[in-house]
Amino acid sequence: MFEFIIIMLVKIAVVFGALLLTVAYLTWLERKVIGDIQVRLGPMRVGYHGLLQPIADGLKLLFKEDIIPAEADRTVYLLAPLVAIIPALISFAVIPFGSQVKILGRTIDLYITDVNIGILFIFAVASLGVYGIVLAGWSSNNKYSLLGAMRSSAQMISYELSMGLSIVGVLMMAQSLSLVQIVKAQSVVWFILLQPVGFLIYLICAVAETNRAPFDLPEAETELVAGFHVEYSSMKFALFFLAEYANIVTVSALATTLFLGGWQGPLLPPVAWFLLKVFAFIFLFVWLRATLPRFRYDQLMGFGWKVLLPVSLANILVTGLIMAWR
Amino acid sequence: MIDYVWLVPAFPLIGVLINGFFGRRIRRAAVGWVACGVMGLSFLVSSLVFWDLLQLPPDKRVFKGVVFTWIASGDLRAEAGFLLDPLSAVMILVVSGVGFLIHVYSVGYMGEDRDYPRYFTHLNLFAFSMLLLVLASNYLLFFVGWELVGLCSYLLIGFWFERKTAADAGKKAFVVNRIGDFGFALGIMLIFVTFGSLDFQEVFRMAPEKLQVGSALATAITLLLFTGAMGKSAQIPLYVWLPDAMEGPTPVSALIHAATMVTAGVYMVARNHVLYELAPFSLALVAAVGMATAFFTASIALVQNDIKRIMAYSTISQLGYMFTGAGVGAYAAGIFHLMTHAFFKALLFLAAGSVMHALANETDIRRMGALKEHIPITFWTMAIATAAIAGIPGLSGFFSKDEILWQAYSGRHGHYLLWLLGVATAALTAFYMFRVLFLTFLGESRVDPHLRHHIHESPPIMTVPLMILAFLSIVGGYLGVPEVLGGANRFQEFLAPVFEVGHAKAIPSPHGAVGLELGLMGVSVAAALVGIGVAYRFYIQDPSLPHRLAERFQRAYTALLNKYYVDEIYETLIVNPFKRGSVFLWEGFDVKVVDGSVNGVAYLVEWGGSLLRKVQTGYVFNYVLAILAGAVAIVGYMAFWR
Amino acid sequence: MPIEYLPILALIVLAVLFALGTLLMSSIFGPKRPTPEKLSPYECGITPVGTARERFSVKFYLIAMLFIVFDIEIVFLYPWAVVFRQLRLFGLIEMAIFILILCIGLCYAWKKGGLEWE
Amino acid sequence: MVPLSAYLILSAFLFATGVVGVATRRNVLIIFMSIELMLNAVNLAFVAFSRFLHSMDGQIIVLFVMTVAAAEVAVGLAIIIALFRNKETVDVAEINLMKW
Amino acid sequence: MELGLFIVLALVAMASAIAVIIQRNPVYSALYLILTFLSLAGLYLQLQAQFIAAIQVIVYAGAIMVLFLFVIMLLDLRKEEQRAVKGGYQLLIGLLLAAILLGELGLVFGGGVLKGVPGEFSPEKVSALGNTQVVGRLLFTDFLLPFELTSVILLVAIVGAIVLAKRRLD
Repeated sequence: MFEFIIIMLVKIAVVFGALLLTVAYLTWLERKVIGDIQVRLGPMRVGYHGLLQPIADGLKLLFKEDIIPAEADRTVYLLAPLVAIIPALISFAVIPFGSQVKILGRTIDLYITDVNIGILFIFAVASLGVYGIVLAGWSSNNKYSLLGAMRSSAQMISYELSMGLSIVGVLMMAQSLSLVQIVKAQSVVWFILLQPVGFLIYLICAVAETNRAPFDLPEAETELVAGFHVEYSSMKFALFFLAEYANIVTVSALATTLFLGGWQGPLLPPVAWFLLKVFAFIFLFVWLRATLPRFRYDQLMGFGWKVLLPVSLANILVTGLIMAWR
Repeated sequence: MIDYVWLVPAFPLIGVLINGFFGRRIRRAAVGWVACGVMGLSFLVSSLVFWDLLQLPPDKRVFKGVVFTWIASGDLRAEAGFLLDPLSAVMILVVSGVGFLIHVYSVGYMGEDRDYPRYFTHLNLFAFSMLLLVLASNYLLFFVGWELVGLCSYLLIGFWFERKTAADAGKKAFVVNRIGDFGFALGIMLIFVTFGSLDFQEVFRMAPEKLQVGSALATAITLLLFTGAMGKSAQIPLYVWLPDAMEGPTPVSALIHAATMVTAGVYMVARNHVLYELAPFSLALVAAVGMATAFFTASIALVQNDIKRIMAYSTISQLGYMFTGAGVGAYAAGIFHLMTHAFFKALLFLAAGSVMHALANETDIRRMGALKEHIPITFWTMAIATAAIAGIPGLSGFFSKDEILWQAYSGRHGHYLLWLLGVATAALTAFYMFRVLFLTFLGESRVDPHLRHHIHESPPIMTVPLMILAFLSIVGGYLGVPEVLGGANRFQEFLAPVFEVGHAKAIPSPHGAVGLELGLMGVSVAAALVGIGVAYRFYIQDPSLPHRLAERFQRAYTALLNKYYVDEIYETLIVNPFKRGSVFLWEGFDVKVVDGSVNGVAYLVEWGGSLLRKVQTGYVFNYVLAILAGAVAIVGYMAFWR
Repeated sequence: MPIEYLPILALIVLAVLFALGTLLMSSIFGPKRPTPEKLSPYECGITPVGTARERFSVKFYLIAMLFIVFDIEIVFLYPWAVVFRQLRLFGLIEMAIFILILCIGLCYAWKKGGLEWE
Repeated sequence: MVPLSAYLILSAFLFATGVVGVATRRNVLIIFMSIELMLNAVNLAFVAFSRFLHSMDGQIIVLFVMTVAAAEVAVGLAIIIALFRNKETVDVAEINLMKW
Repeated sequence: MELGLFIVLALVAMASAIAVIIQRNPVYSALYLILTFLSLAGLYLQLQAQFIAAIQVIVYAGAIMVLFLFVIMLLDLRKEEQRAVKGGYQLLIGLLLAAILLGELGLVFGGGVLKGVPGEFSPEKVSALGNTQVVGRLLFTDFLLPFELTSVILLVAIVGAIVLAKRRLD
């Protein structure tokens, strides 16, 4: 029991640290990649090629004044960033990032935990993320943040549906909700090949769920100043920012797990494969932001409800038909 | 495939839902496609199920599938379950197959009707109800199907409810059926009280132990059930609704008379043969009522002039045959006749519909004649059906009818009087059916002059079902060619496992001499031929003869023409006393006693209400408190007194 | 509680501590110099007009309502998906009926303009 | 091992709390939330019974309760919105439409 | 350990449940209700109903309460905050009845009135088969009809909600 707890704590610490590091450097990576795409250099001053930029940003935010608007509901105003960041950080608990390794004669599973409702856990946690936005928008007592929050949350719940539906095909094939089992079910062929439509829907929803371009409408600077977190400053703002990037990492890891065969791959060690796939997916995110123009809000909601939802339902039925007929 | 037998009723139900909810939104063609499509699918599934059943050894051909437990309350346990055995397999095949053809025909026949979606919704519902009925695995579900069938007949007979006659006919059908259903429901209750179960298989398993042969209880149960059958299958004395049922669209009549509704009673008796075997008196009554109905209504049919009415009486008469078959213990023969009858009666009605279609809804055969040249397909198909029902050797009716007649003579419960009446009925049948054929298609044209030039054959969507049914009317009988004619009687053999259960204790059927069977067969064929000959003499050779005959036997003729005044007798004996009694009750009892007390109570209530009104504040939380107090009381009871 | 949920609990505790710690640090290190202008709602530099707690379009309600309904559908779909291989065609028909009935609702909402944003 | 009665008593407590909420609050929305609380209390009892009586029926019933709750919330809140449009209030003391 | 966790979760559930009904601001009530739901989800996990625990969060916390918050924000509710509790006898009777109810329920549950015969799904068997799998299997066989009827209820909810909410919108 004691040993179990020690191993558990070590794993949690490693994963947590890695996640924070990834998130921090994601901001750097994004600026660099977009810079490259736009034929600029991006951050160059702090450290070699701006490598210390995230740390500098963090420190700067830490020493900024923390403004709470006069009419704001202080408790909820404080609570909102917490509610945003905590779900973003804990969904990694069930994602497997490798098979097993032997360290000091012990076999250690490379995941924090494997629960038999893994995917449901992630969705449950993700469904709480919307509160951060709603509460932030409401408590700020600002028209723009309230409107941004409503829009943002409406968008999130709309695309959450299609996201949940898009992976039903995967579950039908894997016959399990455990992410480890789902990865193992892909030892022969990745589900992206068996579920191309599901993957496409997942991809679109993942972008929309994380409020990224071309679905970054709720925080469209040009239209709504900065969306639900317009009144936030200092570390509270940083937490929203962190949450958004942590979510990107989570959906990428989930995509890897569900569609890209997880840690599995030839030659390289499993963890390397896992990271490779995740970063490829993240790169796709950045690339999309640099390339695509923004949706209009009515297009965005219409697309979610009138295209993605019916298509993902049809995908489920077609998958079922094929599986039942075989 | 057998596991999917629930799809058989499910498909028509889907049709009901689609056409019921969206029928007015989608195009008419789509409505027809949906309705026919679901019936076609249902028939397809039935065929596949039937085929699968055939692959199994005869003693393994019983399946019970429980879809879900419907009611589980105390001892009462009713499951929405399906019982598939050779009997129900034959029935679903007939219902869905003939039903499908009638649906297709309806697309053409009802093409112009305003209420096209409603029509097909109800038609699908009818098929669904009947399929539910024949597949039910227990009495309760059976009763649901039974009642639904009654409801559908009401809806469809009164389809053109703007016409008073149609609306009245619908009501009549419903009310007469209700009388039978009342007995039927009592029978079911008695079964539950006796056996503590409503499941067919369980009841039949327990029946020989719990019921003595010939005991009053067995007789009571079976007679009550038979009351239902009398209503649904239009037997004496509850047959009066069926002739009026022709007020509905003609395909509906075809559906009622051939595939659904009226056959339910025969099916019910066959299904419950285990119980009937325990009640010889009931069996004898079934046979007697059946044969009496057969003869009685055939005689009415002799002189009627409305083509559909003749068909209706003919149906009642043929149903009488089926009941006779069941009553003498030859259930398979009854079901066999049910099937062949479904083919040729559907054909007859559809052909009659085609004639009406050609003549702008004329139904009086006195204003027809010489239509053969104009509508040849209708003529030939109808001729085949007429020959089949008349019992011309080689056609389906011959085999099934003679099987019944033979069993009526020699069967376990047979009697020569039954046979004699049966043969006489056969002669009458041949006569009146050929009378219709001759008067309609041959001889001189008596058609209204300005109708004459637009007599036209119906479109293929109507004639193709006719031709298919004609084909079936010819070959349908070869499923059950009796041994004496060199056949193997496959039909009876197929149904045998179902009916052997009840026969186990009974005496084996005395298979009389081959010569005797052939002889009786010859007699019935001769009777049919005489009937045809007389019809030929009357209506082709010497058309004035019937009139002279009618003059001579004025009273008999008018009695027959007025259907023995049965409706009038009912009117005087039952309806009018009821009316008078009701009027008395209304004026004497109701106004003074009931209204007086009701008004008194009303005053009391009003006075009390004005007090109690103050309690009703309209505020939710006051109500909540009341609910809460109730909850406290109930939980308190649980806590302290139990 | 099954043992495999212990790490999740631990991770939740860690995440809460991290988030609280971050806020605490910023409140320690950050300066505090409030002015009325600074504390007023940000509206692109223009003086705020009216209250922010205004009512917004009922469309948001409709979207959330539809979300609930289809969320329930997902809840039913997941257990269905994991046992689909045992249910086969039968299960497919059941679920197809279920989905179709809900799609009627979606179509109704669509027809009534519940999915339109002007 | 936590005994069944502990869960049931917790369930009873939550239920009673919901009852108090429904009976004493004026805000329709909070009354509605209290009803949700009562439903959840019942759900807890169902799941507890399911666990201790070794039957899955309880859990499946909970699934249906949640579904019905979702439908109820959808319609109930729509009624509240409609009511608010008419009367500009969510105070049950000002809503007595159920009076004839 | 297990008992400790139960006590913590139960206390959180009870405290937040009380907070739900005494908070003046409906937003706070909603937030406390979410907390109740989350602690109930934890209790479901303890009862080895993992699937129910997950959908408790997804449906109740993630969907139903979002709708509640949307509606609270849709209606401007500051006016109500001043007089949150009904006065006088209503409060008294309500509390009294609830207390009696609680006492009675305690008697019923504590007194062992409720006895049942253990069914076939022992926790070991369920965890061997997988909680979700067992739920799925039962749901789509034994509970088929309720499941299908569920869709009708949801359909009615959609139609009803749209009719009610959109009446004077357009």
